[in-house]
Amino acid sequence: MNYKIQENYLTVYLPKEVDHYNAEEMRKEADLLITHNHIRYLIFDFGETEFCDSSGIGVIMGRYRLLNLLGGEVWAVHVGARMRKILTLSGVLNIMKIYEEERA
Amino acid sequence: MNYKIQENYLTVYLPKEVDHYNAEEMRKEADLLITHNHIRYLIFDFGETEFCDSSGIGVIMGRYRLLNLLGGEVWAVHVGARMRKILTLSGVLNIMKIYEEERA
Amino acid sequence: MRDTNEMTIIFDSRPVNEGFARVAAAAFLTQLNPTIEEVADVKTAISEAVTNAIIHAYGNEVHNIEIHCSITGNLFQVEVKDQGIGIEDIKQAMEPLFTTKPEEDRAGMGFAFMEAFMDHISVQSRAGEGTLVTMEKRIGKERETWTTQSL
Amino acid sequence: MRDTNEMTIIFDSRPVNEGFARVAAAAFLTQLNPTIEEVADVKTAISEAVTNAIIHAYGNEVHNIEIHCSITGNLFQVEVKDQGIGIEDIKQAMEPLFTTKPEEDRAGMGFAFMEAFMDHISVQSRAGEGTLVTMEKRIGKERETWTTQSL
Ligand SMILES: Nc1ncnc2c1ncn2[C@@H]1O[C@H](COP(=O)(O)OP(=O)(O)O)[C@@H](O)[C@H]1O
Ligand SMILES: Nc1ncnc2c1ncn2[C@@H]1O[C@H](COP(=O)(O)OP(=O)(O)O)[C@@H](O)[C@H]1O
Repeated sequence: MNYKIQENYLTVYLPKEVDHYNAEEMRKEADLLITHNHIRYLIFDFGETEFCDSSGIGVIMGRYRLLNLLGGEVWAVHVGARMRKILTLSGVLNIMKIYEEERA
Repeated sequence: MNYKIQENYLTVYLPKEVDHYNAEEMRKEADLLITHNHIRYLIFDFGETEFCDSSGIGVIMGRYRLLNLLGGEVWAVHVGARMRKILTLSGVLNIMKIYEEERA
Repeated sequence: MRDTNEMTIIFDSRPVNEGFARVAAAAFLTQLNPTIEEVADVKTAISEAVTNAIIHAYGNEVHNIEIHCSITGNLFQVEVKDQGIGIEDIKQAMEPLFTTKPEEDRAGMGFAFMEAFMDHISVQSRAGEGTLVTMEKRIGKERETWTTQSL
Repeated sequence: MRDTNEMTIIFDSRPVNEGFARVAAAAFLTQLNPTIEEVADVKTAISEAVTNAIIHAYGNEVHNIEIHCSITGNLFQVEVKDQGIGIEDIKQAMEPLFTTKPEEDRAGMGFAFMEAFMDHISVQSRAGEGTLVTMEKRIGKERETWTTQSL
């Protein structure tokens, strides 16, 4: 899993294809990093992501639950049209905000 | 099939994948063009070609036979490493010359 | 039968094969000249059904999953079949957010995605005997509409 | 069996499926992390065997072609099977430039390509009963050598 930690921010760079096969590793590694590094802000970077099924949504929801317990937040960046459709459809946009670079 | 005719030169731009499925159409169309346009020089342009199996070799050999009867020649341009391997292996480099742009 | 092109793939229910299954189906779909969006829709739906067979039907044991695809005109049909534990209450299973494996971070959105991305889905299942998910999608609907409108 | 990953694809012997067959096999091969060259080798070999089944075995009638792939360690094995006319003289058929369909511009290089691009090939066939082509390739040979040398 590719990631970056800055203070209490963890950025996870999601792979080209997010499915159950690679979601397994991601959720375990992310949880370790979150609990060991006092993470409060988790940022999912979809810049490279071309494919994502509901296993990816499960990873986001699970991390949201953990961050929520810790009083933190979950964000998404570099969300293309396809990912936006999937995030909208699954309702996770109610718990995770999209960071729009253009407006920043 | 993409092609270009200039005087008695016919350039055939081969597709991304050359297999039996698309070779069929190519050989028929090429033969019509050759006989109707007094073609003497046939140039196979491999610039876009990423895949080629022995059906592609069959197309080249067949066109060589026709051009040879007509007193013409067959050339290849934009030959990458993979295509060069396939052309060498099949022996067609004995009947078709590669036009090397660097040396031109 | 004359105009129907068909293929079947049978493979081990290993997570590493999830990618293989959807790429194989997408490669078969290519002949309908689908848009990138249509390919993504079909890949997602198949990925959902295959993942369910791996984790729910077989509980991560290695058994066979069978996918049958057929193309008739512009209609793409796909069946995903397992011989796993089956589903007791299909209606409940298909409700969004319903999952029997929340501890594995399942979102309960698998069937919802299949419904959203395909035109039609039907599920046949019997506890202890396995599950058959059948899905359909017409390819090139937007192009058709566009052609008709432009006349 | 434990460490072997397997898949089978069965499809109509239509030319449009040549591309599907080699892409499906390449997608399965991905898990061995092959080089682009190794993928191209396998795709070419499978394309040859599938094309032969379509044009020689079935003479362009539509019947089933079956491909079985397995991965054990870094060994990729593939079988391409038809129930077509079969081959009378296998030794002669495998000679470079030998073809029974010169009028269709066959180069007679199909078996030569399979031999060149795979590590091993064996052909079982009987006139009237069909043909089974089995091929093997070890993936990552160059990397292995390189690792050994660098020690
Ligand atoms: N092939 C299957 N075999 C057995 N049970 C299944 C199968 N597919 C789905 N289910 C059941 O239906 C439920 C809902 O499935 P789904 O909507 O895909 O969500 P999820 O996979 O996230 O649980 C699963 O939790 C499981 O109990
Ligand atoms: N699956 C098959 N069924 C029947 N005959 C076959 C099959 N594969 C190959 N052959 C025979 O072997 C010959 C040589 O095959 P190959 O080297 O692939 O060259 P080509 O396909 O160009 O003819 C073919 O012309 C055909 O007579």
